[in-house]
Amino acid sequence: MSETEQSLFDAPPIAEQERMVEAILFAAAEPVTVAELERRMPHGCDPAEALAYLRRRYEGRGVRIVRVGDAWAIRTAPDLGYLMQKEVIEQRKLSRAAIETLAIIAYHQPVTRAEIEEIRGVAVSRGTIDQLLEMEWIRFGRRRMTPGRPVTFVVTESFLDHFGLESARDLPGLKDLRAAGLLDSRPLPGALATPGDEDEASGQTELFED
Amino acid sequence: MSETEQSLFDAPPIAEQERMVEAILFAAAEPVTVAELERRMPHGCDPAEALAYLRRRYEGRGVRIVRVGDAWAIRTAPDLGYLMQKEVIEQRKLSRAAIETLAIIAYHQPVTRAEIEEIRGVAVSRGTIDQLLEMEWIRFGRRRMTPGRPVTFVVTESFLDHFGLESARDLPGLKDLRAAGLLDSRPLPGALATPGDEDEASGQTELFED
Amino acid sequence: MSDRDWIDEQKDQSVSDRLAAEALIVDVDGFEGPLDLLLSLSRSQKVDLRRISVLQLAEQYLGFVNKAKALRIELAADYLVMAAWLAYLKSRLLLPPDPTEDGPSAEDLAAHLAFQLERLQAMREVAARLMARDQRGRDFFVRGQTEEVARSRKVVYSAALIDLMRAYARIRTKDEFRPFVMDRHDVFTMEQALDRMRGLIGYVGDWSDLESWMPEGWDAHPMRRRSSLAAHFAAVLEMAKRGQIQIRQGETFAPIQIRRKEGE
Repeated sequence: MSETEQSLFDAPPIAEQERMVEAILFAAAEPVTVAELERRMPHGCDPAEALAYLRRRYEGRGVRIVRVGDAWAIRTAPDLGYLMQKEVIEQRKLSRAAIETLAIIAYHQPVTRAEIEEIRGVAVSRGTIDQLLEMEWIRFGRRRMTPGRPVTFVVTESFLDHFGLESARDLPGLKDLRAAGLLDSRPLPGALATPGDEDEASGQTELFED
Repeated sequence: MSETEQSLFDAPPIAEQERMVEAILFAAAEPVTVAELERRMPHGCDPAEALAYLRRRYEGRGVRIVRVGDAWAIRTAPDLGYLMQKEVIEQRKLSRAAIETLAIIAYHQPVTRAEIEEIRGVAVSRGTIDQLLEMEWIRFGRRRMTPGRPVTFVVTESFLDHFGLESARDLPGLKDLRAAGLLDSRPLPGALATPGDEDEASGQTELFED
Repeated sequence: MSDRDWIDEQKDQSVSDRLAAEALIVDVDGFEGPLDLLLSLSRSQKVDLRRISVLQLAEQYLGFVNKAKALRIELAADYLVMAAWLAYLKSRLLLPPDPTEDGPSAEDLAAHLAFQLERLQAMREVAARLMARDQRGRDFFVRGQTEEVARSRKVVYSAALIDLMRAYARIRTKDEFRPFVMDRHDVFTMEQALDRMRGLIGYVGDWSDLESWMPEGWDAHPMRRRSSLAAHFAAVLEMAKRGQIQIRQGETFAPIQIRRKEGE
């Protein structure tokens, strides 16, 4: 209201008009003509003059005020065009061996290679582990305090990120898998502890909370 | 070898880095994280410092550099909103239940559905939660480590962006509510204390107090 | 409703509001549950929620429920549950405290109800303040013309959570059929030991330690050694019972020795 009243008497100061043009050009979905600026700004404004100031202000900046036909727009400075590149990511599915290995690490971490092989019932190739390490979905955990002090594997932050998990504890448990129809038979007596079991929870505590 | 490379690609001067950040932020509608800036800018750049300069430069202008959680964006100055009728997006009208549920999630997060219901004294309809999830104003947080491991809800970055908040700590009146004890989880006297209480306290600490 | 409206509404409470509160009776649908109704009723007391008279509030609520009944308005179950609880609370508040009774005092219960109302009220207020903030797309705006970001290719291997769950389910399901194969890896059964010893017994002419008859490869791993020893011990007991061999042990924990029974 007060803006309208003010405009009846005199136009806002030119610095204020410059702000207006800046905001309008920024938010507009397409280039804006001076006539359109005039329609949108309070009565008595001089968008052409405000534009000239704004143009000067953006000289040498990361973006510029450019003329497109008879309209105006904000555009990236041409010398910075290379920043507008993003690596596009071609997604490829992980191999079955890799995803199974990853699943075992996620559910049983920290876990040694021998344990992974025991759970999968198949040898784990060096390449599979390397691939997961390289993707930064797994990393080395603490060494197991058993003979040979084997290294263990744990999942990383970027693994959690990728799968939209806040922590490995949020992985669906066996119960959830069964409810989702992904697992159909009865639990295996004496099976390895699954996430959610007290046992494992304490193991994970060690991992995540220190 | 790497030393030679280093000297060949010295970080650009800070003024130049500021231009880069400016260009990248101008080009994006959604907030850009510092990590993303770092990925896109030449090696050795310090986007956080460049951002600080840029922010100061835009003080009082028609557009502002704003912080949204861990990310940054350019937004028009709110006092110029009246010029943007053309850009106004028809907003879906939220029901009173949805607004209250949203506020409860924002102020009590992470919060379970049962807790929302306890505060409102009424069941939360599936549709309300769905709507807020769909708008991407809330998302699932960690599961509560209590029996049943209920899921929790937290607000998103897009919620912060929508309401112009730098972080959930900046919610209006948050401090007063906490000081008045109105964010405490206080069970009905005589009811068994739920084991979730500890957890909740620490969850909130994590979110708001560090 | 903005902040302002809220405050105004609080201030403007008058007789007409009280009349409006009476009119609540015909509009139960307008309430989001009993707590919401209680909060509305509490406004007629025109005091800070912290000083509210819960007793008076309970009476108002019960009055409301009675009127609804008189008007044959069907109340949802949770309204009736609240009514029952408030009736109980009211009686406890009116009677002198019973020192023999365990559990929370009526005052504690009343204080908790007041806390719940205050909290709900506070949430309503901050919800209003939140909605009164400048909002994206209404008061401030994002870049209208975003710039295309050119794309260069990079291969990244990915998997969805569902793949991970399926893989894990696959392994675990396989597990459930495995005990018959896998778990016997380290188990030597008595039947196996019997078969084996039957073939070997012809060579056991003189007393020899049972342990020297363990199959190859079963003495290195402790679990396997224990299993095969137990199986062979059981097998030789069985054979002794059948009169095929003889067993002896010099003393406790001394080596167990076997030999073929003469005449076999």
